[in-house]
Amino acid sequence: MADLGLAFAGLKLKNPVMTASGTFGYGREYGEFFSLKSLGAVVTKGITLEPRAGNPAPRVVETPAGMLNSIGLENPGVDRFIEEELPALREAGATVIVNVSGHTASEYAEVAGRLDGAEGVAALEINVSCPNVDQGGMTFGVDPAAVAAVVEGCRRRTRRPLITKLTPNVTDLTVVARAAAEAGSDALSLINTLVGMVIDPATRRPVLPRGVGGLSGPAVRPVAVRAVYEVAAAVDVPIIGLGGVTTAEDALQFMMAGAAAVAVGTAFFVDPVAAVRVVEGLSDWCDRNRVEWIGELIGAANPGFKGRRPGRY
Amino acid sequence: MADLGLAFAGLKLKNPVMTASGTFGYGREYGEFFSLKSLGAVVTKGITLEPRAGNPAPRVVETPAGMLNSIGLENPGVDRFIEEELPALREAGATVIVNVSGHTASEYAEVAGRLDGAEGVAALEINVSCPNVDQGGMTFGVDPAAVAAVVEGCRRRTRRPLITKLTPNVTDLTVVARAAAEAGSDALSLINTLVGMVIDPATRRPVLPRGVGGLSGPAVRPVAVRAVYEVAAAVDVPIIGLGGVTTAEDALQFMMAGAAAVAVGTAFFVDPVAAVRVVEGLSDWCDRNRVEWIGELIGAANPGFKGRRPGRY
Amino acid sequence: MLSVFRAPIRESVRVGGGGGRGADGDGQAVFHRLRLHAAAVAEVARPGQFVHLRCALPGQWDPLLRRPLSVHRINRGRGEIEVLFRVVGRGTGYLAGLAEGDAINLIGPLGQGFPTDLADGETAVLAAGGIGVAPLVALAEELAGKGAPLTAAVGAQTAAGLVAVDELGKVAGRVATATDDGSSGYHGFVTDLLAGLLERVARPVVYACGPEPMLRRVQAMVAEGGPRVRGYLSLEARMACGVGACLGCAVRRAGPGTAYYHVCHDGPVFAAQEVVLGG
Amino acid sequence: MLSVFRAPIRESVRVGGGGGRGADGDGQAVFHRLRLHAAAVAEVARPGQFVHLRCALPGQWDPLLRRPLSVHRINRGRGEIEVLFRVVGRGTGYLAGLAEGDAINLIGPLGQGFPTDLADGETAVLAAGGIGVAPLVALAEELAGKGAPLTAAVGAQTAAGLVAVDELGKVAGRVATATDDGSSGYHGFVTDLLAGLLERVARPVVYACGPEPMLRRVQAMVAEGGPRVRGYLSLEARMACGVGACLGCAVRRAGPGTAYYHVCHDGPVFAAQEVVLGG
Ligand SMILES: Cc1cc2nc3c(=O)[nH]c(=O)nc-3n(C[C@H](O)[C@H](O)[C@H](O)COP(=O)(O)OP(=O)(O)OC[C@H]3O[C@@H](n4cnc5c(N)ncnc54)[C@H](O)[C@@H]3O)c2cc1C
Ligand SMILES: Cc1cc2nc3c(=O)[nH]c(=O)nc-3n(C[C@H](O)[C@H](O)[C@H](O)COP(=O)(O)OP(=O)(O)OC[C@H]3O[C@@H](n4cnc5c(N)ncnc54)[C@H](O)[C@@H]3O)c2cc1C
Ligand SMILES: Cc1cc2nc3c(=O)[nH]c(=O)nc-3n(C[C@H](O)[C@H](O)[C@H](O)COP(=O)(O)O)c2cc1C
Ligand SMILES: Cc1cc2nc3c(=O)[nH]c(=O)nc-3n(C[C@H](O)[C@H](O)[C@H](O)COP(=O)(O)O)c2cc1C
Ligand code: FES
Ligand code: FES
Repeated sequence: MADLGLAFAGLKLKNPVMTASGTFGYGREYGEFFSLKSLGAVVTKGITLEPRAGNPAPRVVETPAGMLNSIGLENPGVDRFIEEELPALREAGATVIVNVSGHTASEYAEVAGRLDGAEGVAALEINVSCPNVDQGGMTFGVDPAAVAAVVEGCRRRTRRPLITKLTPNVTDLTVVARAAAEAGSDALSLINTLVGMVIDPATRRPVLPRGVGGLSGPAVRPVAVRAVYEVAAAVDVPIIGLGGVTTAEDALQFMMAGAAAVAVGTAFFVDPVAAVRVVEGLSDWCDRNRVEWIGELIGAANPGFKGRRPGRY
Repeated sequence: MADLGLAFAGLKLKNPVMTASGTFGYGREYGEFFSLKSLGAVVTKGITLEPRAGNPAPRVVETPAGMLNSIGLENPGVDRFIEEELPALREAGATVIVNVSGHTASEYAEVAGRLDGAEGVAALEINVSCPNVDQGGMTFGVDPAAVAAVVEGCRRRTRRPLITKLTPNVTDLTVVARAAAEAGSDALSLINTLVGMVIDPATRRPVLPRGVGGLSGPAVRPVAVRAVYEVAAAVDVPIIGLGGVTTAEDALQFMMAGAAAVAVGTAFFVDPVAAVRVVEGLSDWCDRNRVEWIGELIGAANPGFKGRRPGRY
Repeated sequence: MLSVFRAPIRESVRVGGGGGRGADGDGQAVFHRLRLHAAAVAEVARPGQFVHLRCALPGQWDPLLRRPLSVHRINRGRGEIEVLFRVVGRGTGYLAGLAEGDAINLIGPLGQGFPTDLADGETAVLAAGGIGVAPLVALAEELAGKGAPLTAAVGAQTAAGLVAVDELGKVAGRVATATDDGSSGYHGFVTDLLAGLLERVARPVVYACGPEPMLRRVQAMVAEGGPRVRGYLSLEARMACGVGACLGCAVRRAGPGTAYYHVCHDGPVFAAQEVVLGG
Repeated sequence: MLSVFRAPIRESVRVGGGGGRGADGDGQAVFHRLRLHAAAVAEVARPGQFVHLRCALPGQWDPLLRRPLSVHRINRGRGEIEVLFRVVGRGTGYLAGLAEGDAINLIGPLGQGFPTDLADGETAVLAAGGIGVAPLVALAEELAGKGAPLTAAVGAQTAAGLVAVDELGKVAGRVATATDDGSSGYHGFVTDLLAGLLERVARPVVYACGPEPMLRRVQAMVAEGGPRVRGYLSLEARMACGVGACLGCAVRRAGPGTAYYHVCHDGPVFAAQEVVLGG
């Protein structure tokens, strides 16, 4: 049996398979299909300072080999999250990464600060794909300075490892990645969703009330693999690769491009046990290919790979 | 029978369905499946000043509901194109739009100049997705100033309508679109392919020899529709929408988002008569929905639509 | 623990409706019924719950998402469930193309079913619009099994859209029918029939499933009826996960402020006054 | 004018090979043969040409691209063609799952076939590696029909990989076989057998189809044979359009400078000296 364990960025993962934020709730629902302990980590739905109701319906629409979502960050707010959701996750034995969102840099920092005191939070994932209300509503994630400000703000308020989750909707991801790394981010997650739209010819309107939504699923995988490949050749911080991971082969693409770990998102909607199958598939693949430790594969397809190699679990 | 004819940007199209550059060769191959006269226009494979051999194999790889290509602009060069390919297209009665590529602004302009003298060229489509060798290899298309320079250079050398084909791999497409329009582009085509990568775990290398390739097909359609929607609310020049058009309903999404016409690309590989089916489907849809002239639908789903409405054919 | 099931198809039949497969150009609906072996689902399924079905071959990612279909009938003894659906698009088209011996990948039963405990003196009044009849057959069978008083009305646009009336009739007695075009039964809306039933029945418990305009009307009728009338609505929403994880299937909660229920998890059945339709 | 055909399946059979559907974990290959009604294709198809098959239901976009398969046999009288393929992935898996009565969407015949005009004194020498035998059966049948002298050798990794040897034998007489593991026939490569045949035959015309390493070896042997030996190779390449429009299926031309042929349009059959393999 191959060793799938990894240690990087202050995280210890029994295997490199996580859940993608927003596709796995707070672990309760899919926790009925498999034990949360079988995954490397559980990344929660995005948490904000105040509770958010989210967007009106419809919030999801299917696209070829993908989907758009416009959930609007529905969540109970950080305080109720800590009280009502975190204990169950902790008890289920999950390694918990909390996804953090906000509309101002100080909102991010405040959420990070409150989570710093909470027990059972292994790391924070900062989602910089929200509109920056202080700067006219462009998302933080397209502006390296804004990303750096958010990361620095969080860094001052927490000792936990910080992962910055980047949006792919930029001309040059490496610039934003460098800004996040230099501002103190311990790891990067990429990619978040692409911006997309579906129009219903019958109603002559976009299907989603806000027009655009976030594109995810197998359709975006080639874009995500390329993003990981490019960023892994530009920065040395560990990368969590995601975007359309459905099988172990997909996960291997990301790891060989340079990701230290992967996350499964939309694939849960197709197969509730997709992530478990990815873990099993990785183990089988390593055995068949005489790979003793999965860490050996990181960056294997990327001659420019700059990353520090993770340690063993 | 609904009227599908349109006139815009100095072009007269009997219907709003074109071919996407590079997916239709010079019209000969699919011309064996249907008459080129049945389409609004035929857009040729990209032409450069000198002949190009293109990239080594493999050049294509399938992805979920899409594909990557890395053809490398294989083409006979503008002079042989005019001599060997253009006459047949003219004789087939096609409305011909020539896609133009280059590595320097002056190469684009030179190709445009040579085509200006050629008979049977209805318009030029300037593909600014090539690496700009004068500026370190970033594609022209991500830099508004470089796009403007290419357009202005071509504008000086030709009286034909100029269409600028934009790449979606930028933070804000509207900035580039405005630059192209202000530099004298009569219309815009969007989108070109997204940059993507597929890695083969068995070989531990990217499948395409150059690593990345261009993602096209149904998978990218939501990104393309969004791009048209945004740009149509930012500039008033007519837009040709493309990216994953497979059916009349898809074409309607683009037109309702603000496109004056659409192009069918990757869908040809699935169904050689896809474009003809789109034309027929548009006609049926208009009849069923009592739309007398298809021009009425342009921008119908886009409250911010800024475009000048095309004229009748 | 929930599981992902591979349910072999025991029977696959086209039901009523017009010609051709898929929604026809002339708007004639086509309906299809599948009987599936899924003992673990049949064991625990309750009327009003749904199953979430994959509609592509393994390894194919288009269409990507599962499709929710109500549990139409439950046969615990044989370990079978049935689904009844209108063929509208690629997903239901795929399912209608399956034959006996094929299998479907499904998860379920999901969601909250209909509350079926009636107080003394209460009468169940079932109202279905079109394919909304699907969950009401399982409900009627359960209510009848409990000996609850029961009456039902089904409406559709045309006679061809009236399906499963016989199945319903077997347990509910006479089923009143209505069509928009008068081609069968009462000429008008099923809610007109419901209005009559609500007058005749002392303490009605309304169970309704159908298109949103119909459900809005039912909601108003239940509200107008005051404390004498209870009402439950089975809702539809675009879903991704089907289990409460993605928050995709929002429906507005009634009450001050903006808050949402999730149809797959809190529903699909809601008390009529709990939700704001079309919000 | 070319057309898109809907070809009904007349016969769908698994052929030889190991257990299970799809390439098994233990590397045992599974082969499948489909007999299709496609009169217009059968009418004009030539050995060495291929058909391009859609491998998804209408309206499904994954898998997206068509799959190229050689014309394995042609029956003009019955308006039928056969394809013979190894089940390796989603496309061939889909095709192998089809049954008599289903239909396939195909275009073809595409590409340039084998030149079959032999000069006096020339002998056709067919060499197949694995599933490379597929196009050679149609070729052998045509050559035999013309009364051309003919001999053949087929190789595979193991005995289970030797397919269609009987069909070939019916027209080519004795077929020499080779396996890498010696489990059937000669213990070694089919190119070793070919070397023997090239020595015994006065003016061989080699027709080869198989994996690239084999074709490279054949290419070298043809070159070494000098003007006495002609040779034709049937190549594979990743394809999108299949008709010459996308320029996706490049193979390097022999000669100075860099230039490419397109396998779908200029090939898939090339004279051995025309192409640079693995370039
Ligand atoms: C809880 C629940 C129970 C249902 N029970 C039944 C039933 O018993 N019988 C029946 O005929 N139909 C039922 N529906 C509706 C059924 O799910 C849709 O008709 C079906 O998803 C259409 O899929 P399609 O691919 O054929 O159509 P398409 O229009 O191609 O589907 C495209 C996408 O839209 C979604 N979608 C389309 N229509 C609906 C809809 N009405 N509700 C929700 N999502 C939709 C699909 O799931 C898919 O993601 C139910 C819906 C829900 C939410
Ligand atoms: C002209 C030509 C004739 C062929 N004739 C035959 C035949 O008669 N019998 C047979 O078994 N095989 C033949 N092949 C190979 C056959 O096309 C592939 O095995 C098949 O495409 C695999 O598809 P898949 O979806 O099962 O596999 P996957 O590996 O899932 O396919 C993924 C993608 O790669 C492409 N691909 C994979 N393998 C090959 C390959 N070897 N050659 C070209 N593209 C490939 C597929 O077309 C698809 O686009 C031929 C190939 C060509 C080019
Ligand atoms: C329904 C849904 C909700 C999501 N919510 C969040 C979120 O709250 N925070 C976040 O950082 N990403 C969110 N994402 C993005 C995913 O975490 C992931 O980056 C993206 O979906 C690509 O991965 P996938 O293709 O595997 O789904 C969401 C995605 C989906 C589909
Ligand atoms: C094989 C292939 C070759 C292409 N070559 C060109 C080209 O030469 N010039 C160009 O502007 N776009 C080229 N494109 C991009 C297409 O014109 C189109 O913008 C893109 O494929 C999206 O449309 P689609 O999804 O309908 O294919 C090419 C695309 C493909 C698939
Ligand atoms: S469909 Fe995901 S929460 Fe209901
Ligand atoms: S596959 Fe398109 S040119 Fe050969």
